[in-house]
Amino acid sequence: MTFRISSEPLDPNALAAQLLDLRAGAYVEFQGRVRNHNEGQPVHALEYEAYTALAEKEGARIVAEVAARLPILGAACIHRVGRLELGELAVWVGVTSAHRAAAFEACRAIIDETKARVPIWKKEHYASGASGWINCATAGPAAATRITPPAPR
Amino acid sequence: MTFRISSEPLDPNALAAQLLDLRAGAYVEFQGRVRNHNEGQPVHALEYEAYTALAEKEGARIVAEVAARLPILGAACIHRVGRLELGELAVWVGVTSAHRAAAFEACRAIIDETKARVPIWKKEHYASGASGWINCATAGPAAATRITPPAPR
Amino acid sequence: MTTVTLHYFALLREQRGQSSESLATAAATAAALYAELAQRHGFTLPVTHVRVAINGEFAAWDTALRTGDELVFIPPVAGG
Amino acid sequence: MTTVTLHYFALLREQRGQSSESLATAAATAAALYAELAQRHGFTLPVTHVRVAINGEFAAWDTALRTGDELVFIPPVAGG
Repeated sequence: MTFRISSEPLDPNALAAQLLDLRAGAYVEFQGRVRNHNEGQPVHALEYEAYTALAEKEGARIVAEVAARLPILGAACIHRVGRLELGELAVWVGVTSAHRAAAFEACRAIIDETKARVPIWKKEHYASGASGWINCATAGPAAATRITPPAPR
Repeated sequence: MTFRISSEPLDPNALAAQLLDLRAGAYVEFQGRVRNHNEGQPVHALEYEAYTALAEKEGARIVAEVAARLPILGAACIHRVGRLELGELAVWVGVTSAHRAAAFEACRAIIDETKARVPIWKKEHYASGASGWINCATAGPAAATRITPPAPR
Repeated sequence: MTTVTLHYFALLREQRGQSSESLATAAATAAALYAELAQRHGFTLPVTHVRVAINGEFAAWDTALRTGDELVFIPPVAGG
Repeated sequence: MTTVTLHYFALLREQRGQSSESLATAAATAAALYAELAQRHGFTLPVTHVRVAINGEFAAWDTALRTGDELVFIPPVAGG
């Protein structure tokens, strides 16, 4: 049972290999990758930032909670930080269990809770040169602060 | 969108690589592997047999049905046949989508429907030397035929 | 009499002792043919646990047999 | 006055213009300190969108500040 923040690129094959278990009939994996668009805007790159100490503490609690609730054999979640290009792996979750229902449910719960609770932030860089911190738009005039126009050159 | 029966070992990394898509923020994978026990009995190996022509036809229908119902970008399911040892990969499902909900739901639906509908059969070889075709136990006296005792040596 | 080809898989292949055969039958439907063969070869699966495919596609048990048909009796599946 | 250390992340780091600072404050609680700093630095996130961590753990906004505390104001998270 692992939760880790990584500033190095993630290798899904190596991560999956660590979960191999002869008792496991089922393995479910989730990969979150940088996609080339968000809400209609072409995305150029992403930047992830984490409050690492608390992120790893909260992430470990999430994995432990899920393992306490569901009959799984192993689970790991690794989240990347730093600047990522299109197609790069931002977050990886792997779960093993004897049967598939628990593996699917646990994998889904770990990524859902991670996105909801773990102090990690994402800044999108758009093809236009603009950028913005996701989820930091606020109602009223402050909403405009979400998207920062490109700096003059 | 692919469904295939394979008599060769499956390489999950190569299979996953074929689904990479810059439009995809989410990738969900399921692996079914030969586990070392079933219903309390130690398992030694498995044998899968398929009615390949109909299996690939029915499998392709499953993938197409799921793709018509859910907003996914790509999906593939490959099922191994032949004799498999403990830990070997028996079935692999991969799904990409813009967002994770559809990828999880589609991956789960494809493996569930595959197990329910595709003409593939599994014979378990137990550590005791006995073997049996899974799901072929029947009520009454016939139940005894499910487990075949080891042949005399 | 109708002459059909049968392919057997899994438990039915083992209980029949071979993978395929051609045979002439008086059975009018797939269901009647299964009953005939179950009796002859001691198939343990009741017809309610078996499906039938005719010419490469799932079919209804009351489908009338025609000479040249290829039939597969499908035991309970267990992929995954 | 209470002397605390602050670490800033993401939007708050950019709006503050630095990653951390030590400061002396008359604010009695984490909430009062956020209000003070939001006013001074023009933080756009209302306190209802922000959480606070004190000494490496999530804390309640009405937690009384003590000298030596390390605080982090946590903007809406967006991992994954």
